[in-house]
Amino acid sequence: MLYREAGDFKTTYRDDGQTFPITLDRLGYYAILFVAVLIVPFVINDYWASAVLLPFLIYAIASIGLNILVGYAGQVSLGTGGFMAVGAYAVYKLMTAFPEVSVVIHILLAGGITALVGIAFGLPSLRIKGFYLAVATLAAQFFLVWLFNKVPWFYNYSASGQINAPERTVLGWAVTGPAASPSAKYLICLGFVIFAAWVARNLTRGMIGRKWMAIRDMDIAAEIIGVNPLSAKMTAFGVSSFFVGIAGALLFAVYLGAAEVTEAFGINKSFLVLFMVIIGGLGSIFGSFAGAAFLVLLPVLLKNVLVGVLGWPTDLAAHIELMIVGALIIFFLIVEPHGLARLWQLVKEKLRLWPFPH
Amino acid sequence: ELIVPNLSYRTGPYGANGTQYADGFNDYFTLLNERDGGIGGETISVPECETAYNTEKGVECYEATKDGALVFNPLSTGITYQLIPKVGVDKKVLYTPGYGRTSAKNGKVFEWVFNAPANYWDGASVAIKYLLDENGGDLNGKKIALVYHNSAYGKEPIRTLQELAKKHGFTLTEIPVEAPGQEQKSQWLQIRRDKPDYVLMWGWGVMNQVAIQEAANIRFPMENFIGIWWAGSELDVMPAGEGANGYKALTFNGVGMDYPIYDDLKTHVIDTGKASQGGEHVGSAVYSRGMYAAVVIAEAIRKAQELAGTSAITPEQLRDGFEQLDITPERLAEIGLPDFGPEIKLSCDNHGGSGMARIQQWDAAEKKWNLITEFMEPDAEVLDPLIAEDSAAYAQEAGVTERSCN
Amino acid sequence: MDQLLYGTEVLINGLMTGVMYSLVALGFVLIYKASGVFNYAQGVLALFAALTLVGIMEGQVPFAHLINAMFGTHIENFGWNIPAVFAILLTAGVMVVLAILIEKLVLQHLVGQEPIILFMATIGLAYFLEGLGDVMWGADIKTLDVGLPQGISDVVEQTTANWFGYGFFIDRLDIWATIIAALLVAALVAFSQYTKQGRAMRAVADDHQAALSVGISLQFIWIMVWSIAGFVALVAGIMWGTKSGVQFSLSLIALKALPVLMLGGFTSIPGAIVGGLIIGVGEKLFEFIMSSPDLAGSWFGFTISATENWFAYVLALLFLVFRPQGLFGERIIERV
Amino acid sequence: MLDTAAASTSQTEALLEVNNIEVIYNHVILVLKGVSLSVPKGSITALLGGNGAGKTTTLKAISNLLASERGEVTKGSIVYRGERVASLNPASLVKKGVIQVMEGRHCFEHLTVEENLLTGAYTRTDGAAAIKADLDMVYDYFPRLKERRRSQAGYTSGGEQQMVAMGRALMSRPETILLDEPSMGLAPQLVEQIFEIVKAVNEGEGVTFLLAEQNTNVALRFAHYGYILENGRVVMDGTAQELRENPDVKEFYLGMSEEGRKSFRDVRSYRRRKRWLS
Amino acid sequence: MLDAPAEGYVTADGRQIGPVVMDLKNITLRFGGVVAIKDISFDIRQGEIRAIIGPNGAGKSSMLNVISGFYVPQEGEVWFKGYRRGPMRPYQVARLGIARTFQNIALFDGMSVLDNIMTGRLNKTKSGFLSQALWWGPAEREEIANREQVEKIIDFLEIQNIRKTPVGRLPYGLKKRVELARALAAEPQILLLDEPMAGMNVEEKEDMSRFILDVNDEFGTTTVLIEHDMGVVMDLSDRVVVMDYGRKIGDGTPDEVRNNQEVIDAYLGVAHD
Ligand SMILES: Nc1ncnc2c1ncn2[C@@H]1O[C@H](COP(=O)(O)OP(=O)(O)OP(=O)(O)O)[C@@H](O)[C@H]1O
Ligand SMILES: Nc1ncnc2c1ncn2[C@@H]1O[C@H](COP(=O)(O)OP(=O)(O)OP(=O)(O)O)[C@@H](O)[C@H]1O
Ligand SMILES: [Mg+2]
Ligand SMILES: [Mg+2]
Repeated sequence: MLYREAGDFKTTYRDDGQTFPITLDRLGYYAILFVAVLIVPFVINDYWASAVLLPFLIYAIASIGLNILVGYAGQVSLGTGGFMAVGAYAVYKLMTAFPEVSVVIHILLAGGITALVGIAFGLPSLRIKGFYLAVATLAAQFFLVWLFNKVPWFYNYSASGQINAPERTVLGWAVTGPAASPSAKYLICLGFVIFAAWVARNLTRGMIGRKWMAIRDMDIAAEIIGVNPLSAKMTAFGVSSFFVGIAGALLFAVYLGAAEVTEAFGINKSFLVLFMVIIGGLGSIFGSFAGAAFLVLLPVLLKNVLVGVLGWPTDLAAHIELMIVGALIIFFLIVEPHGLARLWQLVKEKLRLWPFPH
Repeated sequence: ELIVPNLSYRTGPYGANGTQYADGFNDYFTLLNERDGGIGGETISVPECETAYNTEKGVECYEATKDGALVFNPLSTGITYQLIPKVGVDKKVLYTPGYGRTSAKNGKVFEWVFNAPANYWDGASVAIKYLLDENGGDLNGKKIALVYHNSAYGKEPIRTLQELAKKHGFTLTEIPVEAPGQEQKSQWLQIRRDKPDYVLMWGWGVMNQVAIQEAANIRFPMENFIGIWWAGSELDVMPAGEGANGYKALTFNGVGMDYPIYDDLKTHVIDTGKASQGGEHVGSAVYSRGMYAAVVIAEAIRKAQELAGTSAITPEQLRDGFEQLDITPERLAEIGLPDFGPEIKLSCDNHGGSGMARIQQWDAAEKKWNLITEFMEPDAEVLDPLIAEDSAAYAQEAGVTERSCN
Repeated sequence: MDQLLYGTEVLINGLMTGVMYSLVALGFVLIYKASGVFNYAQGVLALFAALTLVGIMEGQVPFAHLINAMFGTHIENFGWNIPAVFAILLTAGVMVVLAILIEKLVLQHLVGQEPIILFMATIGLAYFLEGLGDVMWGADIKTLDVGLPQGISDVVEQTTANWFGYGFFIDRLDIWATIIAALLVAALVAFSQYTKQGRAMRAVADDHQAALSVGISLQFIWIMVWSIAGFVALVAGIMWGTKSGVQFSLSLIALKALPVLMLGGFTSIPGAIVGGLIIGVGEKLFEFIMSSPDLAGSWFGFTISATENWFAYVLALLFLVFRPQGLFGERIIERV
Repeated sequence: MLDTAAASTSQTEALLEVNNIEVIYNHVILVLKGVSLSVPKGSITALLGGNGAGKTTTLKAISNLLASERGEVTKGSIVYRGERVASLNPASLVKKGVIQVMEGRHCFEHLTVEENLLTGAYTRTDGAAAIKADLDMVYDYFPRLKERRRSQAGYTSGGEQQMVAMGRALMSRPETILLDEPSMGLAPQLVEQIFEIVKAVNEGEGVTFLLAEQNTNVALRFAHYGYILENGRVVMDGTAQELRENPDVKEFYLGMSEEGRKSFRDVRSYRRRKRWLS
Repeated sequence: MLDAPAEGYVTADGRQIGPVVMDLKNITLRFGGVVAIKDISFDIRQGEIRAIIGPNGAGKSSMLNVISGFYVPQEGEVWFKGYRRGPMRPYQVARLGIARTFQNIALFDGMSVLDNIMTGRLNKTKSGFLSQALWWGPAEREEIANREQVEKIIDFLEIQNIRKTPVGRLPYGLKKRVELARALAAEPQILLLDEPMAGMNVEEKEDMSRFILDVNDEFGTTTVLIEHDMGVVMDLSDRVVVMDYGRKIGDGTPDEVRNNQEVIDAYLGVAHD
């Protein structure tokens, strides 16, 4: 019995309701937090930061956001790219308009603005359901991208329509702009990730989360037992877009440094984040992390193996990489449709029984 | 060993073009390594990294290949914008021939970026110059339509063309096409109604093929249809078949196989099986452009070695090499590419060269491009203030102080 | 007056474009109807079919690039040219094989899963097929010519010029597309409404388990529909490939088909056509009006352009607000 | 007890034989822990037991529908007419004459009532006339369905759906019907009627029935033989007669005590003498 | 007994039945051509157990849906506690204190039993969005208070051992019990039960009956019950409405209904003991 739950009794409901009720889990969680905050920043380099860690952290936030909407509230959205763009452009406008205000506040405000936009585009969800809604959210995706491309005010009338993140500091450390060190960028993203995960966890374990899940599982029954579908869906769209907006803001300001809306926030982004959520596990915050890690790491890993180790020509490698990614997605869906999170849970269940088969 | 990463894209919507370009780029360095043992005794290593024309993968590729690298050529305006601030900090050269940020021509602001021999504004100006020549120097009252990819890339020439329209008295209609651009019926119906005298096109990928097909469909006179160099490959015209005959495009490099260098390429690279992708695309328009980019980089390296007195140069030294680069027609002939490109003479404040370009025209029967003009100069009078203005804006936004070039 | 004529021309062309969208949308509808699977891979299927068709017609060696890279050989071409008709038949055969493989390797293992999981699986499939298409046939842009006419129809132009003093533009390819689409739709409607297989297909879409329990072989139904959808994709691939060359971007036409679907209803074959027509006309007219200085310019004082990508979706969205199941979709059953 | 049961049924030919099967869901949840039963040809066999005993699971194991619920038979075998079921897919099992009426109705919501019934005839090859005749037969059994034949099944009432499910199974002219809780949600006289139909079909056409039922009362009146499942195990079996008379069965499943049926209102404490805190 | 005094009365076994809380007047409900309910009126008294019976498709569930606001009748009025209820969304009806269970179980499959039951306490939760997001004092306190209530119900219905199981995995009968628990968690004034005992064996039905009676006794909860098991209906209910294809064909005490010839013909088949 490697992993045990038995004997881990709770004597209060507060204990029972905590995030990691099992001691072993809790210890693991603290260990990861310790490494992430106190060790990684000192060993991080440019490559690890930009190729792996920053995208992982930023996409984790976006996945948490989308997971709230899709995984918890059951509203499938393909507008993530567009909402990330809102976050990015909002933070850009704020950063350039109010240079003296802290960028952290800008990012939070950008999230807030995105939340409002998300709510506006979420309104049709009251009538439209399932895939119809999914396709309808593409309207948001395409419209927003077009808007940011079209209206010069959004990109401060720059000749090419690109936006560039100016340098901003937090506690004297540059976190945006080319001079920002990898560890500063990493730490600010990490901060937002922890914040996002914590808030998401709080919301999903409480009554709001239950309303969302009720709407997801059976919206009519939910309404009959007293869930107001309007407020449940709109809070889901709002919270989800808030996180997605923060992710968009970080992606632009901290990670990329410059962006063009059609390229950086196209429909592929929407699919990518949705993939993370589904591969990771719908309705699981851990799953959001797992999904983000999987889809950020997998291509990098494949590329390094196929090109670096096997020495294949890059184009062949790239095409085969597509095939492998596609095949792996299918494979994972077949093995465990409920995602990596469920797989992890099953492993734990197996471990609990170990060495007995059931 | 000198490292010149090749941030290429061989997949995705623009993969077909990216492949040809990357092949040309690789093959030229392979030729130098095989034939001359590299440059100045240093072999050139060209690690390739697939960006899929995607900015994030571009950044990853940049970071992955950064160590020891001298110069980057990402062939994507989006990735270029990403890298411009980064190369300043990392001190790497960014070479973006015929794409990227136009105002990077101003070396005082963009210390590490070079975009010789020509940029989009040059292209726009040369196209108008050509039309002026065709019309006896007068475009007054003419209607010119610009069909463009609705992105940073496509929007680049608008400012210039507007200025030129003021100057020469033609009217400019802007017709954006949303990427990817498979469906352009509205745009071409509009052209059919408006009957512009000329159509200019800033397109990329499938947009080009469809535009050329639609132009043929409405029987727009192909000789009045001029594309930027990225809308001037065989790939763009072939699907329209006969209909594309007479279509014109700008180019800043020679086309076709009538250059001595191809003999060397054949003996040293293609026949030895070392060609990138088996040499399928040798001689195509985009291949030639990739090769040309490699030629310029190689020349800059040569120059830098000369200046630094060492063969193992650093990126700083390469920058100096670029800034003193002078590719004369004689030198081009020596390389085996006579009249292949314009003369390139760069300096500390001019990172963009002369901006000359020429026109090529498609012959559908022969399935080849013919060069129909000599290199033409852009209109510096119009362009210089624009460049000054845009680079100043960037300098202010990014907090860069202009360096002095004396 | 001129604006009216132009508007009419735009409208007619919008209808034609709509038909082209419908060709892609049809494939979606079939698969959705039969399995409740929202098949994102339909666009890639069209690309794959077109690539295969060109490859077969031109006698390309499949996987040549891979083989060459692995064995250092230089094979490219079998050196034969196959007439279009045979090539189309052969390609249809390939699509059947593909359908069988998809069923065996993917769908079979996902019986009874939630729709979104199946949807994701088809996106995985799209990636896979995209890579496979590239590896098999190369990433070049290929010219496809199966003998369909292209370009302005002189007959129409002259007749209308005689009538209205303004010759309308209609692409002959579009006329063909319309004819083919009409035939396809008639055949498919008859199939799904009036045959036993068609009924079984709809049953499967409702409830996998129950379908199994009455002895409907999911395997058979799925192979059947995916084959038909593959064939529809081939038709769409031919049409679009003739227009723009066969290349990666062909797979993106799926995005143009989605609003069509949404508007027509995911489950309705006639809906795919009507939806296509509405979307085609709507987006073209909107673009025409909004980008014309004489219309929007004089009405609102500004013009906007390049609206087609989003307008189709917004239009469909508006329709959905009033009919959440699309114009012809099956009513969404809401009961407790 | 098991042995004697086997002995008593072995006189008639066993059509369906379930030998000691074990079923696991999701690779971890062990639900059936060795269930064996045998269904003689032409009989009505009842599977009784409380909630969660594993009746549905047993039926699904037989009709091979577990796979789509992430369940699998990990031990034991199921043999139908001498052939192992595991090697057949559900569709060919239907062709062989085994059809299941699933718990919870599972109608095709978007199909009309009539189309639902016709899907039942999917595997039949004996021509449209025969199918039409059977359709009329089903409408005879359930006149209510005839009235609602053009409505989408999703909009019919719970009981109507149950009739559709039953009718659909009859439409396939099966040799064996696995019935999962046929009486659930049906009005009393309809329950009676459904069982009458079961009996009629059984006697008239020799169709074998294996039915899972909570309504022990009715089930034991019509069945020939019964198995009682608890917790994934067969705890008792015997002829319907024997079971009806068994005092435990009487008490726990038929709700009878020595004094006869008790009023539900008079059940003052819980059967299993559980206490609740409040 | 139908003309019982307005202010209520005491039953034989000593329970207090109050005045009319809900009065349904001339309800008619149509779906296209199908008339599910045809001009039906009846009332529900405080604290009583009111059964609705009738053949399949008679319109019983539809009636419940009308009461809980999911179907809006074309004609007729619903009076609740002396006020005429205006057009209301179902969640607003729920806030009035009407909770229900469903014929085709409508549990939230993706959630655990505990969470399902906790959703019942939805309308008893007051803490705001921010406080929940940050898990501030009130949110946590309220959560714990809700949990205590829910645990009582869990104990009461004896489902302690499945507390954390996802409901999707539960067998049918337990699901029904969880649904009841969810409805109870709302501390409703009126509890609507749609075939709570379908798919149960006698023993389980006895348990269920016990729960229903205890809830009624303990909290005085008014209960509307649809059930096909006549034994249960006759034993538990105070008054019974009989529907037949949209019409009301009987209304009265179990004994009255049992001996009503029309009811026997339409529904019971044989006279039940
Ligand atoms: N898909 C599933 N995944 C996990 N466990 C399951 C699944 N389906 C059923 N079970 C479990 O298997 C056990 C037996 O369930 P089953 O449905 O066979 O019981 P049953 O006898 O039919 O009960 P009922 O009379 O309530 O229908 C139950 O404990 C249930 O929790
Ligand atoms: N949303 C709806 N649309 C169309 N018809 C409906 C709808 N809801 C119910 N009906 C019809 O109304 C009638 C009454 O249905 P209801 O569900 O109320 O019956 P019931 O009395 O509950 O029957 P059962 O005992 O079988 O559950 C049925 O014929 C049903 O088909
Ligand atoms: Mg069961
Ligand atoms: Mg009912």
